[in-house]
Amino acid sequence: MTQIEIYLLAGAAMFCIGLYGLVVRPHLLHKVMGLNVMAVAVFLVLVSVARRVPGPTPDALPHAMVLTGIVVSVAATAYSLALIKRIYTETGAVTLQETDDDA
Amino acid sequence: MNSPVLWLDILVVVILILLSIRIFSEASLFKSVVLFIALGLFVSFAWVKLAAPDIALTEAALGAGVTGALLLDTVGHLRSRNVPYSKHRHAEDGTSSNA
Amino acid sequence: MPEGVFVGFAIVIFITMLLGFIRVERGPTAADRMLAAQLFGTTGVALMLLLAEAFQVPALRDVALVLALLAAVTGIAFVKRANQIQGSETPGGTVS
Amino acid sequence: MPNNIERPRRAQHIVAVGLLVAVFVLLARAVLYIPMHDTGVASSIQDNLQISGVLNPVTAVLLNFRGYDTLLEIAVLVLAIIGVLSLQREGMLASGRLAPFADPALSLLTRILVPMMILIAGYLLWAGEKAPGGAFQAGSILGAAGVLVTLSGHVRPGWLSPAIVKIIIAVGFVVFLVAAIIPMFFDKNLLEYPLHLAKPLIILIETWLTFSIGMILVTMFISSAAPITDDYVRGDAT
Repeated sequence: MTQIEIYLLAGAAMFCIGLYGLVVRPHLLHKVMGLNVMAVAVFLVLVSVARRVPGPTPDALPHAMVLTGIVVSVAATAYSLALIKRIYTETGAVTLQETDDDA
Repeated sequence: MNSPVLWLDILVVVILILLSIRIFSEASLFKSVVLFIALGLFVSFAWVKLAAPDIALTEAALGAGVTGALLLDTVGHLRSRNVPYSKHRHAEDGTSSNA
Repeated sequence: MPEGVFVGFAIVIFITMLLGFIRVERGPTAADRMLAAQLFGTTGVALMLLLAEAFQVPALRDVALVLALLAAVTGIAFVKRANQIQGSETPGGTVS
Repeated sequence: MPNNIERPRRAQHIVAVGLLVAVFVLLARAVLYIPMHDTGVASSIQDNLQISGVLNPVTAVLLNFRGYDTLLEIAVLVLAIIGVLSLQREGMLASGRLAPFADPALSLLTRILVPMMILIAGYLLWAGEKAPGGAFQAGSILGAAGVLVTLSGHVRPGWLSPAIVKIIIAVGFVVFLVAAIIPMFFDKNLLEYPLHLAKPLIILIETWLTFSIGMILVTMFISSAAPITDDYVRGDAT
């Protein structure tokens, strides 16, 4: 198993774990963290693919894309967190389940 | 193949996966957030191992600084339930929260 | 040869870092868990510096610098936000 | 505490985990089938590095070869901050007064850390031309410095009015957009900088981007962390 394959498989696994957090866990903060873990997984795959070129310096194009992606995912996280706080102050709920008033 | 460098890779990857499982198997919200902050740190080691110091730098700055602060602030906000605005502000002063 | 030495040290430091997870898991207070996360940050500085030597990547010293400066921000955010507000809700002033 | 949320029912849970394992198997197959041959992109970046104006390939890709990606990324950041601000009451940015400056230890820490953060941000911006670094890293550190100042309870200085905050938020995008469009008036493509101006243009854009990104991150923190007003607490009595 090469180094690239290790990280590629880790990316696939973390993507599924993040998806679990996004789909299964009801709390909105868990869903935001799930999205972030999925983003990290995608970045892992992209950066491992950047190492496929021969030589010590990897491909700079995926690196630039991941850099862009990290900043955008932080912006999306900040906006989601602001939305969660607004939902909480308006309704007192921290989930999207309608029956779960007491959350 | 069995070089110590590859062992470091395997160690990092195992920790990343275990950490992400723990984040979502955890009942306590605060614990999840702490584990998520830890994940940000360990991911920056993965970037180092993948020869991407640019990304490690960004991850260290954003993960350790801004995202952690935002998440912790949200946890604090979600805990501050039924605290009226005036008390809310006093609690933040730390001056008259017992009044 | 020197590379192997640095990588060996890096693995040892990495394992000591993992001991911090005991505190994260067992708590008992939120401050214990948060301090363990801070420990990852400070140990991470040492690890980054070792890896900078091991792989001959000077840029990792910048990463260590940034980590050292910014690890404090999360800790302060915890003290001022996540912990403080909770203190007005439960008398113990701690979250678990 | 909002943690006593009912866990999903056991059968549903098992089905969900089973599906996710299936997704993992498919994804693992997919990622292992990614072709591992050299596509030539990396070498063409290396070959054209001397005409990009900078020596760090990542910076060259971000601000020159694929500048439109970065331009749109800044647009996304500006949109996100508009979204965050629109979730606040009007004037929330103006009433950014926070708790008085009380804690001496935090005061000392802030006084030591913030100047160093600004210094490091400047250094990373400068280093980004030939080493890892650049506007995003420098901007993140400026943003973290602003978060630190906010958390330590400093009141926003008087000259930093909401209008000026909004101008700083927008200035990076505007400068980048102008620099991107001007070549089109000289029969060139979007973002096709003249060769001899590439380096000063990139440094100019990056400098303004640093300020913008820093201000965007701080404002995201301040405006979503601003104390809630009295009439916000209504409906909280469940």
